[in-house]
This record gives sequence, C-alpha cells and structure tokens, in this order.
Amino acid sequence: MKFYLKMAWRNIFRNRKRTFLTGLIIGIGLASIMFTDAIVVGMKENMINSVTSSFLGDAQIHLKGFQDSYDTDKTIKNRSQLVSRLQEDMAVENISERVVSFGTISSPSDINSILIYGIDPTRERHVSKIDEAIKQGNYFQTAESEGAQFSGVLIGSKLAERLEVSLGDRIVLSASHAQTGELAQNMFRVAGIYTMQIDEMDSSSAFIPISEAQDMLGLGSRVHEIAVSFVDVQYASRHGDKFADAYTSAGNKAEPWPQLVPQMKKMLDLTDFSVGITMIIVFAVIIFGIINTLFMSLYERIFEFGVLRAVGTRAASLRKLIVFEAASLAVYSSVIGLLLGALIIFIGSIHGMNLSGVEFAGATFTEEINTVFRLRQFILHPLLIFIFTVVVSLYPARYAGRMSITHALQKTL
Amino acid sequence: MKFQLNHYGLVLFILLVGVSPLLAQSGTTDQQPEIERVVNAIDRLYRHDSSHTLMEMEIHTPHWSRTLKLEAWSEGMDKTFIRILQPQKERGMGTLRIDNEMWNYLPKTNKVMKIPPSMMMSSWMGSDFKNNDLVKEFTFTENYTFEYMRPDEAKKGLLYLKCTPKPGEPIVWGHVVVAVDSETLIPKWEKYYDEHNDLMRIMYFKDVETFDGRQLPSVMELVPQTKEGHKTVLHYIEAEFDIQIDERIFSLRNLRTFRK
Amino acid sequence: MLTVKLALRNLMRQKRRTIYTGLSMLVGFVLAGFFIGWADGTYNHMIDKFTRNRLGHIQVHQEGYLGKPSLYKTVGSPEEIGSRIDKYKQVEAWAPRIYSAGLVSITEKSAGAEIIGVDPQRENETTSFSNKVVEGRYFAGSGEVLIGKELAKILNGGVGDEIAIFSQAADGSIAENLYTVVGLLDMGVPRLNRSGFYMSLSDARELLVLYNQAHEIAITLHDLRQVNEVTQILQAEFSNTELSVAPWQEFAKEFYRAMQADKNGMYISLVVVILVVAITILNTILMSVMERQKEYGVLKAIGTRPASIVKMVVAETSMLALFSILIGSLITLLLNTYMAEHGLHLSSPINWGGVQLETMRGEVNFRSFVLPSLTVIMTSLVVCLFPAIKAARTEPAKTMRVF
Amino acid sequence: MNTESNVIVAENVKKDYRSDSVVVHAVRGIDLTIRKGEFTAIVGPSGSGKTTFLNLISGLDTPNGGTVLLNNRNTSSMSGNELSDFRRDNIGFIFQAYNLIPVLNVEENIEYIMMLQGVEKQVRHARVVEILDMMGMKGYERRFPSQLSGGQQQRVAIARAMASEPALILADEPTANLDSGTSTSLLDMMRDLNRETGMTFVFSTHDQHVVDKARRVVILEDGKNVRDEVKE
Repeated sequence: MKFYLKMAWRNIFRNRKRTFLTGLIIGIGLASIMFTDAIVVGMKENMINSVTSSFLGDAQIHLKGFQDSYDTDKTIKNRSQLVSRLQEDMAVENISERVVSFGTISSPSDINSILIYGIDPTRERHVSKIDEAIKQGNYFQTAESEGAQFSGVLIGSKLAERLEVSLGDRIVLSASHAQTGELAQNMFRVAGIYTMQIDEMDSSSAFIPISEAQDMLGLGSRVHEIAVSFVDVQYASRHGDKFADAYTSAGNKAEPWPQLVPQMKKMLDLTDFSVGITMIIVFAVIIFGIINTLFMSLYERIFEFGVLRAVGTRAASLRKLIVFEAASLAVYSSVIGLLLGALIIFIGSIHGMNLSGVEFAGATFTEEINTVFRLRQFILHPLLIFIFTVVVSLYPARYAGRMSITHALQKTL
Repeated sequence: MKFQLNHYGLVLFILLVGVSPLLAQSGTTDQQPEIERVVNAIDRLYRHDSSHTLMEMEIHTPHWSRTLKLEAWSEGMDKTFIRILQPQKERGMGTLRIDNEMWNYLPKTNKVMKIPPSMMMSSWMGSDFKNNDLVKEFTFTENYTFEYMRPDEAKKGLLYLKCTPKPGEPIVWGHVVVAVDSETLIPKWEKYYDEHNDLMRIMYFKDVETFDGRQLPSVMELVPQTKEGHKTVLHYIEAEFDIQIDERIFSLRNLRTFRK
Repeated sequence: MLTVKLALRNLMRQKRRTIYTGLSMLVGFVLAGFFIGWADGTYNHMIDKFTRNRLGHIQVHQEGYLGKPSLYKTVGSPEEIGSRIDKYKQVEAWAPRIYSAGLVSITEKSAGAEIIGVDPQRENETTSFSNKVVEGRYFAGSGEVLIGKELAKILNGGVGDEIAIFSQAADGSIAENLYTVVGLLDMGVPRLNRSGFYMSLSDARELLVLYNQAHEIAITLHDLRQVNEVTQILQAEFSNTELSVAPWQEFAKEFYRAMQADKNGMYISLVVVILVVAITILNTILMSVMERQKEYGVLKAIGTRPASIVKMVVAETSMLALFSILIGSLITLLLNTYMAEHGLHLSSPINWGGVQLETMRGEVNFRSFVLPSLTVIMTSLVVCLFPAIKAARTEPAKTMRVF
Repeated sequence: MNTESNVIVAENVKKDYRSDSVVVHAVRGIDLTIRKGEFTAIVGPSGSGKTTFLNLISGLDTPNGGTVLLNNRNTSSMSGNELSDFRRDNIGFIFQAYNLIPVLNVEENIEYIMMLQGVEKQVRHARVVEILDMMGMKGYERRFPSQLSGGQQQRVAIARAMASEPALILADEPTANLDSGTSTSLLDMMRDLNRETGMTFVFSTHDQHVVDKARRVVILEDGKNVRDEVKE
C-alpha cells in the first residue's frame, strides 16, 4: 500500500511539465469554482445587506395585518414589554421603533402620495443606513439646532426632484389621525435628501422623528413597526423561524427578512440554483480534463504497465497504483488550486467589482461586491475535486487492469 | 397614473365660506393705513357667521373647459355644503365638510364616499382647487406675519403687503404678496411664492359688486403658474350672509337626498 | 494540399491520440455551448415570463406617455392599430389598456385606486390575465370588475360586493359608477394588489369618456428574442404617427437593470467556464504535441523543414478542431433544443414578482456556437504553435535519444 | 527422461493473430523441451515467432493449439491472479528496453518482485546487496534507471529477474539496444550466472554474438522450430 503510494507520488512527478499542466488545469478549475463561490457569497451578502441594512432591518415586528392596509390604528401590542424582551435577546443587536403611515407630501409646486416614517433618530442609525444615505443636508440635526421651531424631514432625491424642493424648503405632510381618521397636517423643512437607490424609498417616502409622527398622528407612544438587526448577519436566514416564533404573539407578527421580502429570498434561491448548475458544468469540464490527462499519461506508459504485469504484479495492484496516482494528482492540483483560489479571492476581497447602483429584486447594490472567504471553499471544493478525480480514475484503472500484457509489451514508441 | 393633482391654498375655502362685509372706512388717503387694519380687513372680507351663495365655476385646462353651477352653504369655520346644479351630468353631486372630514355624494350610484386623507390633496371636481382647500383654514392675521412692501411695478392707489407664514404653520408658501386697493381695502390680487421667490400662482379679484348690501369682488380667478393652460374662475351670482341656516343642511342625509 | 493529406493520415494513424484530443475539444465545446444556451435560455425565459405576466414584450403609447403619463395622452383607434400590428407574424397577441386613478369604496371605507381598463379576451391572450384571479372568477361581461386582493381587505369587501368608483373623465366631467366585484387578483406586485382596479375596456371607456381610445397597447411576441427586430419594424410602421413603440427594456427599466446585474453574474460564470474549457484543450493538445517530439525529430532528421513541421502540426490541430466543432455543434444543438423544449423542472417553483418559474430552459442561439468555436480554435491554434515551433527547432539527435 | 527436470515442455504449440481480417499464423506448431539449468537461445529472423513463443511459454499469452507446461503446470488454465503470482514466483523477465520501472531506484526495482512475494525487508536488502555485488554494480542501489547507461540498466534488469530465484529467466532480445561490446559482456555475465546458480535461461535474439554464447540454440523459421543445436 505505502509502496504504491510512493510509486504513484513519484510517477506524477516523473513528467513535471505535464503534471504541472494538469495540476494547473485542475487548479485553475478549482480556483474558478472557489472564486465563483466567493463572489456569489459576496453578491448575496451584498444583496441581503442592501435590503436589510438600507432600511428593512434583519427582521420586523408589526401588528398582524398592518402591512396589508397600513391602518394607522394597527399599532404593536404590548410595545414596552416587547421592546424590553428584544433588548434582552442575545441574538438581537439593535432595534428601532417606527411609525408608518400613508400620507401626502406637498410643496408649492407639487404633491405626492408617500409613506411617512417616524423614526427614532439615534436608534435608527444602528439598524438602517438612512443616515449614511443622506447626500445633502444632515440627519435630523437642523431641527434641533434651529430651536425646534419647525421640524426636519428627510426625503428621497427623486421625491425632492418631483416636488422641486431643496434643503431647507417648506413642505407639508398630511396624514390621517389615528382613531378619528381626521386630517393631520404639519409643516416641515427639508433637513436632508437621501439616495438609497431603492426606487420606493427614493421617490415615495419621507422620514420624520418618531415623536413628531406620534404627535401628528395622535398615537401617543404607540408604534407600528419594530425593526431589528441581529448580531449575526446570517441569523435571519438561518434561525429566522425561531425569531418569528418567539415574537409572534398577542396579535403581533414577527418576520425575518426572507418573509418580509420573499421575492428576494426567491431570487437568492434562483441564484443558488444557477450557480449550482454552473458549478456542475465547471466540475464536468475539470473532470473531463482529468480523465483526459490520466488517459494520456497512462497510454504513454502502457509498456511500463506491461512490464509490471509481466513480472507478476496483480491487476488489482496495478489498479491501485493508478488510482493512487490520480489521487496524488488531485492533491497536488488542489494545492495549486487552493493557492490560486486563495490569491484571487484575496484580490477580489480587496478590489471589489463595481455593480453599485444596480437595482436587483427591489434592492440595490450599494457597495462594490467583494469576494467573501468561506471555509467550504477551501474544504468542500477541493474535497469534491479529490473525490471526483479518484472516482474518475477508476475507469482508466480498470482499463489498465484488463489490458493484454503482450499487447502492452509490443508498444515501444 | 396619478390623479391630476393641483395647487392648493385657502382660496376656495374663503370663497365657499363666503365674503363678509368690509368695514371700509374711507378716511386716511395719502398715508398708509395701519397695517393690522389692512390685514384684518382682508381677513374680515371673508369672515362671517354663515353664508348661502350661488356661483359658477369655470374650469379651464388645455384639454377641456367647463362650467359648473354651484350652490353652497356655510356655517362658521367648520361646516360647508356644496351642491352641483349644472351641468346635467353632475347635477346633484354634493360635497359635505364637517370639521376635518369630507364626503362626496354621487347621485348616479347613490353613494356617499368619504374622502380619505390621502386624497385630500386631490383636485376638487377637476378644478384647480383641492379637497383640502375646503378643509383647512388659515388667516393672514393668525398664521402669517406681514409687512408693507413696495414692488418695482407698484401702481398708484394700491397697497402691497408681504405675508410670510409663521414658523411651523403647515403652509407651503414662502410668502404671499397681496395687492389691496388703498381706498376700499378690497384685494386686487394675491401672488403666492415659494421660498425661492418663484411665483407659483396668482389669485385675481375682479368686478366688485354689491351682494347683500356689501361690496365684494364678484370674480375670482385662480391661475396656477406651474401648469400652462390651467385656470379656475369663480363668479358670484347671488350671495346672502349671516342668515339662519337649517342645521339639517350639514348632514349626510341631506347630502344624499337630492331631487333632480 | 499535401500538408492536409499528411495531417489527415497522421490523425488516422494515431487514432487513440486523435480521439482523445478531439474529445477534449468536443466535450469542452459541448459544455460551453450548453452552458451558454442554458444561461441565455434561463435569462430569456425569466424575462419572457416576467414581461408576459403583465407588461408585454413591446408597448405602444402616444409619444411622451412613458416619460410623463397622462389621461390625455391616448392612442386613438387602438383596434385599428392592433390590426396593423397583427400583420406581423412574429406577434402573438396584443391588448389595449386604459389607465386612470380614482377613489373606490365598497362600504364606508374608501381608498385611492389605479383604474386599469383591459379588453378581457385580448388581455387574457396577451398576459394570461385570468390566471391572476385568486378568488372569484374572470370578467364575464360589462359591469364587472376585478380588484387587488389587498384592496378588497382595505375596503372591507370581497367577491360579489358592489363597488363604487369616483374619478374624473377625460372631458373634465366627474366620473362615477357602480360595479360588481367578481374576482380578486394577485398581481404579484404589492402596489397593484393594494390599489389595482381592473375593469373591462368598454366600461373604462364609458366611465372615463375615452371612446375608441387606449393609453397603451401591450404586445407579446412568439419569441422574446425578436423584440428588437419587431420594435424596429413597428417603429417604421408607425413612423408617421404620434405613436412611440418601446421594447420591454425601456418600460420595465428596473427589471431590466436587475436582469443586467444577473447577466453580470452570469458573465463571471461564463468566463470561468470558457477558461476551464480552454485550459483543458490547451493541456490536451500540449500533451499530445509534446508526446510527439520524437516523431518530429525523425521528420527533421530525414530532412523535413521546420516550417513544414509547424504547418503540419497546425493543419492537424485545426482539422481536429474543425471536426470537433462540427460534431460538437451537432450535440450542442440537440442538447439545447431539448433544453429549450423541455427544460429542467424545478422541484419547487420559484415565484418572483408574480411570475411562477417552474422550469429552467435552455435556448438555441448563435452565441452558444460561436463562443465555444472561438474558444476551441483560438486555444488549439495558440497552444499547438508553441510546441510545434519548439519541435521544429530542436536537434533531431536530442529528441530521438532513447535513454 | 526425468520430467522433474523439465522446466518447459511445449507440444505442438500454435498461435494465430487476427488483424484486419487477415490471420497471421505467428506460431505454427513448436515442440520444445527445456530442462533445468539450460542456457538456450531462440534464434530466428524478424517475424519468425520468437516473441510470440516466449509470450506463450511465460503465460503472458495463451496458445490456440497445443500445450505449454511450465514447471509441469499448464498456465492456460490459470486465473488472472494465479497467473500473476505464478509468473512472479517462477519467471524472471528481461526485456529489450524500458525494463525498469523509472520511478523506482535500482534497489527498489530489484526488490520489487520479492516485495510482491512478501519477503521481509532485511532479507530483500541482503539479497539486493548480494546480487548487485555479483553483477559488479555495488553502490548503485540509490540510482534511478535514468541515471544508468543502457548496459547498466540491463544488468539491473537481470538482477531483478534473478533476485527471487525463479525457475526460469526469459529474456526477449535483451541486447537489442546495446552495442556489441556491452552485449557480449552482458551475455558473458548471464552465462556465468547460469553456470554458478544453475538457473535456466531462455532468450530470444537475432544477434550472432549472442547466439555464439548460447549453449543450446533453437532456430525458428515461420513459426516452427527447424533446428535445435546443443553445443559442448
């Protein structure tokens, strides 16, 4: 056994150039697969991140049915209790309470139907990225500095364009009062203009401090939405159900992002499927390359095998030798592949691909896409290559075991 | 597609609520009168306890022009009732406003439809007025600060006031310039500007006539400056003020009972 | 000619090597061709499904409508325009639509709604509209409407209820009427589920006083890939009118950009596949050429000029490459045709934006033959030249040495 | 005649090859008995059936007709593994070239068969040292075949063939790739080994120098043995 391993290992280095070439093809193949994996992970994380961290949060809690109608009266039950539970939850990093209402925004030149969000300025910035998305003005500071005579509102760049307003301009928000349904109107000044690259956010949403929203809508301390961010970014996709179960009670409904934006989840599933097929094809090409190389190198050495068989080596031992050779080749190639793969993933993790501004399933790539290291890239993929190579080598091994010795011995050149 | 949304203000409210008598004392001539008195006069022009008016509303757009004949009742600041008398197609349609709530009556379907707050900014019956204009009330005295000004194109015999909304008022305008006849203190026009000094719309007051013993402009013309070809003109045909109005007028029941 | 003959003989003589080298090109070709066919097919299938679902492949509007929609920017006599569209055999179906907005109410509650007037039969032919009815039934006659399922909730109503609408007609008059809700829709778009109010085209025309008008004509084609061609044809057809013809890329911009992003991801995969294929071919040819160093030595020893050796190697390789491409194209054609017709069934259908994606389909297109062909030819030529030149240069004695 | 001392008994051995519908009668009926300790050359022109006959007697190939007994065993009835083991234990092979496994060094090449036989490491090592000494190749244990000359390689091949002390050593044109000086000294060495160890040598050749060294010469022509000379 050990002897054949030694022999196999020496064999693959007999023709260094060829072995290196084969190692290179398998290596590049492996590196490609690793890279594809890494970039897909990066893309997915970016997508999820752009959905969850731009405004959604990793999960949200509402009163059941709130999202169907955005009825102002449908506020979260047992709010304070829920908030303290969330704050004690180890998985939860930050929470942000919000008031959400349909309403209209009017400027001297136009008027638009929008969703008015009341947000807690300090807590919100830990959950979402509105503060970072602000391109002009400031994130809820103007209002305070001007003595709170009027309030600041953050609006999207597309909405600002449509309303023909710029920083500091007056706008009036109208919405209906909770319970009475009466018209509530307040004047605000544009404190900040943001660009989130999400059409809905940029063209039909406005943000005001939650206390003002609650005053305006007569909600007291009630809220419509609690957005949650988790310590572990993958918590929502992995243990989302757990979270949903834990906080869906008393008429409230907790949903992690895959439930909140199912189309995103579906898109990711589709991506997984496509990547899977791509991987299979790449694997197929690589494996074919391996078979090819194995066969070629074995054919060249048929005489040698003839000698081995003639002097009394059993067919099984020869088969073993060939499989070992393939395995050695796989190990050698994997090392090349791992080094190459690590290198390109490393490069990719520093120099990202720029797809920013591209909207995708309601989300937008906000940043460059970087490759992401995952352990499986360095374990699963090489292991698959190794297994495939060994499995594939069974065929030439069988062939060599069965060949006619006299025929083999005739081969000279 | 969106509803054709228009500009809004206090004009329709003012008109529908009626025109109150001007306590015009012809006295000081050369001297500018005390500013509070002028503003008060403008505000008071539209103040009264109740009104009952008959008017025509001409609506012009690039696509069509039409005229509605309206009968309106108002009481105090919170109650308004409007009935469309003409044209035939819309005859019987009505709008009731009580406080901040508003309903439309549709005779063909015999249905009363409440206007949700999200539709408050929509046009009232296709005019340049908005539903909201019937609901919200503002006065220059209470909601604005004001000062005299002298524009470049100032004409003799007119007083000019620059009215700026008080901070925090839910008013979109940057300021409003009002031109008032220095004798009668009846407004000539009001120009609405945004904060960048762009003119957004003009309201003209024309053809002063006597209604119920009071002198009032009988024509008001609203011309949005941002939409070409749009104009809404209101003609007063008849008006009576400070009369006793049956409380039942301002009810949903009345809204939905109209005999053609 | 002699070179070709000699090359052919060489290929025939060394069957084993020929087969292996050829096979590596062939398999590389087929896999790359299959990948491209599959990726393009899936991509186009998704676009097709998405656009067919609601928007159509091509839309006709009055000029300027898409940029700034207005009740007044209409297409006159859409039926007549439709019959002109029908002339082109690429067109599968077309459907006229009317859009407006209004206030609707069932009980005391009222809500803003998007009014969409559709020709029930044409709309169904064009976008399988009846499939979107999740409760109740499809339009059967005048006076019937379908509304978004969330809108029904907002209005506290449902199938069988009477719904009143209040809007403004194109002549400025107030539009109002009463209809019966016969079905609830799941349009796959939250906005439309919350505000969609679908009525028959004739009802919409009457309500909005838009007789013989439409705002939009949606067209679906038999084959999505003809969109650009048909768009151009229709643009020419309607060049003297005020109509504008737009392909889906224009009116479904966001979706288009999403697809572009998806495409970018696919290009990465494509590069990987092509790269791996190229390297496999490179490796095989390099090995087979290097294996023959001795043979070249003999050829040189007997007086063959180096240029002739290079020529021969190139001739052999390119013949082999051409042959592989030929057979590869055939196999790819078969595979992709199968994939185009039957596709790959997804165990759990993917529902996206109201589109149900049950299969992943391949496609037979030009690209899936050209790109692999280029890959095979380029790599094989580049890679055979290098050792061939080396072989031509080496000393005969050296390569012939046995020990 | 004592059958115990017969290493090879071939009776009317025949072998046909079929290639492209042409039947080649490579061996048309050879009768030959080789006894223990013989040093026999099988001689004949190219195509006379030498290699085929050697393949048949070594059990690498099976005859179409006639019987071959090697050490009184009929190899044609053996299974694959039996045959492999039989060859391992009874025959040492020497080929004309590429005899040695390139990735194994001299020592490993020589001990390979003993290793297959399961001989212990110390024993193998001792045997390798002994046999290399005998061949005059002491100190070459760690060399790889590519580091040896052709003659040296063949010596190692002989050493490998002899290492496990098989009943028969078969050499198919062992000197074909060597110059005449080297071939002569190689043959001398083989004959000395034959004399010293009493191992049976059968080799094919068409080299007259080699033939001259043989003690028995069997001449093949057209797949038949036409002459059989025993010298001395």
